[in-house]
Amino acid sequence: MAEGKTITLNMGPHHPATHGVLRVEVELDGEIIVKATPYIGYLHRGIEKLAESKNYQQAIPLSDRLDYASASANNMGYCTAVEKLMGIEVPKRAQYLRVIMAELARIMGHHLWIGTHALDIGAMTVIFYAFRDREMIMDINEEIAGYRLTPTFFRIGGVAADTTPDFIKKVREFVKWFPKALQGYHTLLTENKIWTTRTMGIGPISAKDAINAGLTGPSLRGSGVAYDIRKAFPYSSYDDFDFKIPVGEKGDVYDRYLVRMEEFAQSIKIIDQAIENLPEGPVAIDSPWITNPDLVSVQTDISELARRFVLHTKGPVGPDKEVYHAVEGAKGELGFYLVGDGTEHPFRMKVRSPCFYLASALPRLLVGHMIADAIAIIGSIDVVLGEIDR
Amino acid sequence: MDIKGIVSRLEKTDPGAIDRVSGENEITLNFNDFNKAMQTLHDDKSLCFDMLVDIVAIDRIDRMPQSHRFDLVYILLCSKDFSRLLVRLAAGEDNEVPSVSSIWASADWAEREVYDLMGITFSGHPNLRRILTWKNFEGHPLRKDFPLEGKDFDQQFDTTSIEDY
Amino acid sequence: MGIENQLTGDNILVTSLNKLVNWSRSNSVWPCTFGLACCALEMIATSLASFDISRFGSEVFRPSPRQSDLLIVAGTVSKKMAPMVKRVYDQMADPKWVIAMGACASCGGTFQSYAVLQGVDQIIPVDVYLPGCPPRPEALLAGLMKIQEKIRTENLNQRPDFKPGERYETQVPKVELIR
Amino acid sequence: MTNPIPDLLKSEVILTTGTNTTENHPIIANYIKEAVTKRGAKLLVIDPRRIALVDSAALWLRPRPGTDVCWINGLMHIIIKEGLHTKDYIEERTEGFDELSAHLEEFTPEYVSSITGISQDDLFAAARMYAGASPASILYAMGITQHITGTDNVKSLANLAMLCGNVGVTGGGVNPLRGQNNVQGACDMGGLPNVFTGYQPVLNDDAGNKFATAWGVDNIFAKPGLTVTEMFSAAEKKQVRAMYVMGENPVLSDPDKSHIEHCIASLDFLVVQDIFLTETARLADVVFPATCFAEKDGTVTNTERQVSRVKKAVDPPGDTREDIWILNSLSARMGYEMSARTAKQIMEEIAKITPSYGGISYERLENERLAWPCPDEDHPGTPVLHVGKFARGKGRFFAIKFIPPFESPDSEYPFLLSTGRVMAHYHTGTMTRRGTGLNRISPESLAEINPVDAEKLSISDGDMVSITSRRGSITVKAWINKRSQPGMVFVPFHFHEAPVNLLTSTAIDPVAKIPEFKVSAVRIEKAS
Amino acid sequence: MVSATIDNREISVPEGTTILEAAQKAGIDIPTLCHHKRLPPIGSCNMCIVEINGNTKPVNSCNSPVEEGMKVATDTKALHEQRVVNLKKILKHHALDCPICDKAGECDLQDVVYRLGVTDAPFEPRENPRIAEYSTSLIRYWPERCILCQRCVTACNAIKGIGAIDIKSDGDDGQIVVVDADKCKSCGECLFVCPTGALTENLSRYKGRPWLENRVETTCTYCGCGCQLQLKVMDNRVIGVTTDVDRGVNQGSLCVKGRFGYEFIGDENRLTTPLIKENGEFREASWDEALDLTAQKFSSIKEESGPDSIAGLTSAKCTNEENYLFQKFMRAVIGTNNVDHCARL
Repeated sequence: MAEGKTITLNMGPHHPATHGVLRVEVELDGEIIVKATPYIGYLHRGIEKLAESKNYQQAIPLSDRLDYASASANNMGYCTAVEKLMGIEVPKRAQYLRVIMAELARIMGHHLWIGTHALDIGAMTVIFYAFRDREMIMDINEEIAGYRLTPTFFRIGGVAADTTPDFIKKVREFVKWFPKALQGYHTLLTENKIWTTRTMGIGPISAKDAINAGLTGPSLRGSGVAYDIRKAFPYSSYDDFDFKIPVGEKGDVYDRYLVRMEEFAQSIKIIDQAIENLPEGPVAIDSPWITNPDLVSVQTDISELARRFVLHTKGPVGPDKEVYHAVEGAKGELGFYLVGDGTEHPFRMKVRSPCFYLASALPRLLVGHMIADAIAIIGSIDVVLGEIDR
Repeated sequence: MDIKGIVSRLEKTDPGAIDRVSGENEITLNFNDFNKAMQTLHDDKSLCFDMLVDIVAIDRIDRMPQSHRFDLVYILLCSKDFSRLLVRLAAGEDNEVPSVSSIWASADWAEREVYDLMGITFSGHPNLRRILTWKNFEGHPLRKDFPLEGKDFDQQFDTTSIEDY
Repeated sequence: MGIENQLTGDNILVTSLNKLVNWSRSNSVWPCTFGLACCALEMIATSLASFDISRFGSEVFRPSPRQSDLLIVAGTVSKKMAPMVKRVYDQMADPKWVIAMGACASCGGTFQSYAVLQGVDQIIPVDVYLPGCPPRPEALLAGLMKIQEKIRTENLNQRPDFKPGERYETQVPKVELIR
Repeated sequence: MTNPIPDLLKSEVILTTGTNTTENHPIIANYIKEAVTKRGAKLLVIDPRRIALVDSAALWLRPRPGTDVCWINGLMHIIIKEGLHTKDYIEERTEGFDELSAHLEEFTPEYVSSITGISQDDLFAAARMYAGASPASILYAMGITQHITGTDNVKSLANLAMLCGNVGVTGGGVNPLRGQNNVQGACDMGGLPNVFTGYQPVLNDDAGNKFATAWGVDNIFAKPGLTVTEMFSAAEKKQVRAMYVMGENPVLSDPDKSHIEHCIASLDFLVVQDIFLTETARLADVVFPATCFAEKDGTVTNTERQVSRVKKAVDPPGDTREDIWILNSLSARMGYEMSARTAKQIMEEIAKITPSYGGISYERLENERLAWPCPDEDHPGTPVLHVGKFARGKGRFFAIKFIPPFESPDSEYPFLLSTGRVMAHYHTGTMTRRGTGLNRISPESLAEINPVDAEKLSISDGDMVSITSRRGSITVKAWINKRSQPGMVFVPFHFHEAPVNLLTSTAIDPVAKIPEFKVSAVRIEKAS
Repeated sequence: MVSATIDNREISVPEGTTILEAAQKAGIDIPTLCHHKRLPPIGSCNMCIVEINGNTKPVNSCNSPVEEGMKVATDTKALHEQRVVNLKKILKHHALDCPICDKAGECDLQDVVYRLGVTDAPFEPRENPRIAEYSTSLIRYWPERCILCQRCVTACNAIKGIGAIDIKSDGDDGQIVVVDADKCKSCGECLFVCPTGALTENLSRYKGRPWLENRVETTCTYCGCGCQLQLKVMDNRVIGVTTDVDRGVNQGSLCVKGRFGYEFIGDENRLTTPLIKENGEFREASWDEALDLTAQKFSSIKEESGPDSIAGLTSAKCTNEENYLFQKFMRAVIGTNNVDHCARL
């Protein structure tokens, strides 16, 4: 534009490429982005305020709807945080089941990422293959928890139900099938000329800047920092499995893409190890204060009925303590800061949402790039608005 | 670096900053030399807490008259040895907390969210305005005295009443 | 407005043409990609291979409201987003229909809080409500069939949008040049 | 009450007269039973009817109705004769003792037992029991006050208590059990013709000026107004032409029902403000719908002078408004803008101009209950009155002459009627006769007749009988039991199907103007 | 004062206090079922057993006093098992109707089961159900839910001194039996202290759960005792009355009017709009019209025959504030002292 005049363009909140209701106000000098200010809050539902009026068990479905692309990963975060607050230990079998569900959720999240990211940049066919595989995971969710996208399979003190034979069969099938599909994605994209030119060198961020901006998860590992909560602060018996942490160097869109593709493979390795040596035993802690009695004994036994009634009306009690516990969600460090006050309601629940900080780094990432690259960059940091706005 | 190392290091650089140490990785800082202590936590070579993971604001209205109302907890991470430190700061209802957005870039949005939902103002913040709720939203929702369903839950909603940045 | 102005009145010639118009409209309902929250993922899943919305002629998901007939409000409508929903609805050309997908869009769902609009029907007229959180893709297809059934049985001059003033008066949005 | 209710646990002897506590004040009956069974107190009941308290009483005197002054003087005569009275207490804190003892000479035990029908050794036992114990408390209620000699009865009880040094001490006192939840409060708030709030008399000028300036009005008449009974007779003589009745049902609760109805008819304008369309409201020209206790904020004062909070629980039905709003808008329409809008502000206004309510505020009431007089903010309230010295300095003895009741039984009306209350119902039944619950407990009015009289009149249990007096007649079902004395009949006044106040006379106590409900002469026949 | 150690915590309490009270004062929470703060100790449920000076034969802590130098253990493994067995014996008689029972959510039995974590009840439940022999028109007795803890019988004797009910037998067919029918005044004392849903209110059409309704603390509107009670309110309707044990002069107990006399609040023929009488008939009117008519009538009568021609009757059932405003209205606005109320009736 002559004499330095710039146009201001409003991307969103209703925009096909903003992965939801993110609005980025971009100031363009021709095609080059001079200034970018993202606006969020269009999906703010007040989940933290709602959690304060529910008891610990009732707040689990709320955590499902934070990062709805990978629901079980949030449940893992919330439930392990509450268990750390209450100081209870979950039986081994339940931990393994939780790891399987969380890793499947991570893969589901990455499927959505690869599908929409490629679609934004123009590769139409990838989303069809990605969602075909995602449907297989949805079937597994439905098989064991009864619901596809937001299974809410976790409970405080364990998981809701034991495995069904079909579940084991389907997971094994998926573990056998998925590496071939992953290879398919690689052939479609990794050496694809258009893909590499659109992604290499775009939106680079140095390790120091990434850390300073609070990035975590694949976006941080893309810049070369091997920070993964599953290794740094192991939880839910992750240290039983061996898996690698993929790390990039330059921290551009392509590196982040490679990191996530490698994470697909690593997650499959974890699931494989978990499903093979799934230990026997109960799936929920057998403390009468926390676990619901099973439905059959409730029909015949007054003490079970009385206990079930109190558990449903009051539910487990959180001690007067504060605790911060984070897990490795699909998008990064998903932390829960829980404050208990001796009653059955959480006094305060703060969700540390990784996408919130990814979106806050957008101005640093977008400036200096062309508007078309902005689409690629937004796709590469893979934000989900449910988690940003809470 | 473990908690004892951190405390001894901080005692040397700015004495009297630490009010008390509780739990296995939590320290409470005094209000007036809070900013300097955070700066050393970030810059000091051996501490180097270079990532601000999150800022948590808790409304302790029930112990209001005796002691301060808000508790601010800054969660810091050192990317060298992946060790985590919780820094607690007590803030009253009307005093301005010094902003740390000049030290960590991630504090910019985090402080805006705390201001928006809890109503704590930060001095020295580049542009402290609402981030999750809309421009003419009255009140701060996460305060304990704010009703869950909002102030005008039963009136008919009208879209023109929403003004945004 | 086009075809309706000429075809008012109820006579034999028109009724058969009426069926023709309705038939063509009902089998090519182009939805607008208006994904807000979790329901958006189920909407995408419906539009892709496994559930294949294109069997009903609706595979063309137009991003811009100008070219779409059906607005699927998929997800929680927060009060901050409500003016945008209203503006997108106003920019759609008549005849237009609305599906409130999921409990949040229909009645606020699990989020009875200060920031959520308790039901999108407070600001725009809704034709089909879909229960579920999120509704299954099959449920969305069932909703789409309901819309198609509604289009087929509609009489041309019954369209509320045909008679100005009956339907929601289109609010002309304040447009000021953003410097 | 001069002493709080829990004080009963500290008294050695409890004298209850003219109160059926188990039916009308069940919670106080709890305390009496606990005192008797657990703390070893002795209960002395003096009541014409065989009430439930008698089961746990050590001694029960059964005087003829209306002869209270006589047996009290009789007891005092014996106490002085046997020197059981507390001489130093009388010396130091009372006056007029010699004049009283001279007056008591004539109330010898023989004379008293002939008048009251109590045997002589009962009188001696009662006197020794009451005088021997310290502290001893006296409980009384409507059975003592609803006579033409009501004020004299209360003064004599005060004499008896002062004689034995039982006033101003814990566990003692002369304690009236007020019948309604805020009758104490209504009197405190100046709902009487001769006093402003906190019993500041209308006659003395500086009280008048204080209120005049407080209310921003030029002057307040220093002439006491009319009491309830005088209002109705004045209405008959057209001196009073308009009446504003708030929350009252005089048609059923005032004596001589036909007289009341006649007076109301002669009024030009009647406004009634109530929660239901009561008998009085039906005769009104304008009816305002009011709110009940569950629909408003405010305070009430109970019988032990404790002020406690009433909180709003539900919204009033339909277009009903709070009474405060009605009064505010009515006075605004008559040109006087009342500033206080909410109950809290009104209490602040009351506290400013009423010394005894000075320290009462909603903040303090949130976590404590205060008994007035409570002059300032940090005053803890005074549970026990007259401690140390009497409010007026020295306690004064009164020499009370005995006057027989207005209507004693004669050949034409041989029976003695006494009206009162039943456990399950409250006053005119506006509230308690609405639901199904309390109606199942006592569905209808029952006249209690002694088996001896029933034998004579050949009435069996459950028959309908017609009771007539000089003023009217009602038919009511008979209930034959030993609770009433021979020659006496008791009928509750809650039931409009059998309005017992058709029979009662309008004879009133000269000072307190309280009608004589407890004694009316009637005739009983089997209803045809 | 007597000093002893409970769970190695030093306590010194006045002579004669029971071990249970001493433990509660020291903040130790011993599970109880038949103990009630307002009642003398009963000791029928054996939940509050403790071990004294080490000997394993447990002693009921609710009715044994603290002696000098006593060492008490309140929560050992043996005690826990013994309590679980006692609870199972009690649960044997209890019916399976938590979902339809009024008391669910605030039932002491549920809380003790939840706390002790009882997960099965091996004893054989009873074959023939017991027929209720005690019910008043306002209180309903469910014999299948009665755990024979005798709280109701103690309350009727100790607090109210009436003694209208008693327990038939401790065996399989044990239940409450009426000793003297017309002594019972339906005061609801037994209903108030019953730990389970055996005695419930038989009156309110609307039932609520404790976490749905909110409770408003207020003073009773009937007699002069001024008892403190709580109105149970659910979506703008009063559905019941409860009390709190340590509030007000009544310490939790009420009479039949206080506990059951709340139906008039939501009665359908409550007055809802102002009425004006025109030639003998009432017609509904708006507030402005009624208030204007009254104000205009009062002013005209005041002009014609002076302020003393108007009289006012306030009421003992209104609050202090309303009484004050009424006499202020009569004295300041009308200008007469003709104010009275029914203190004399």
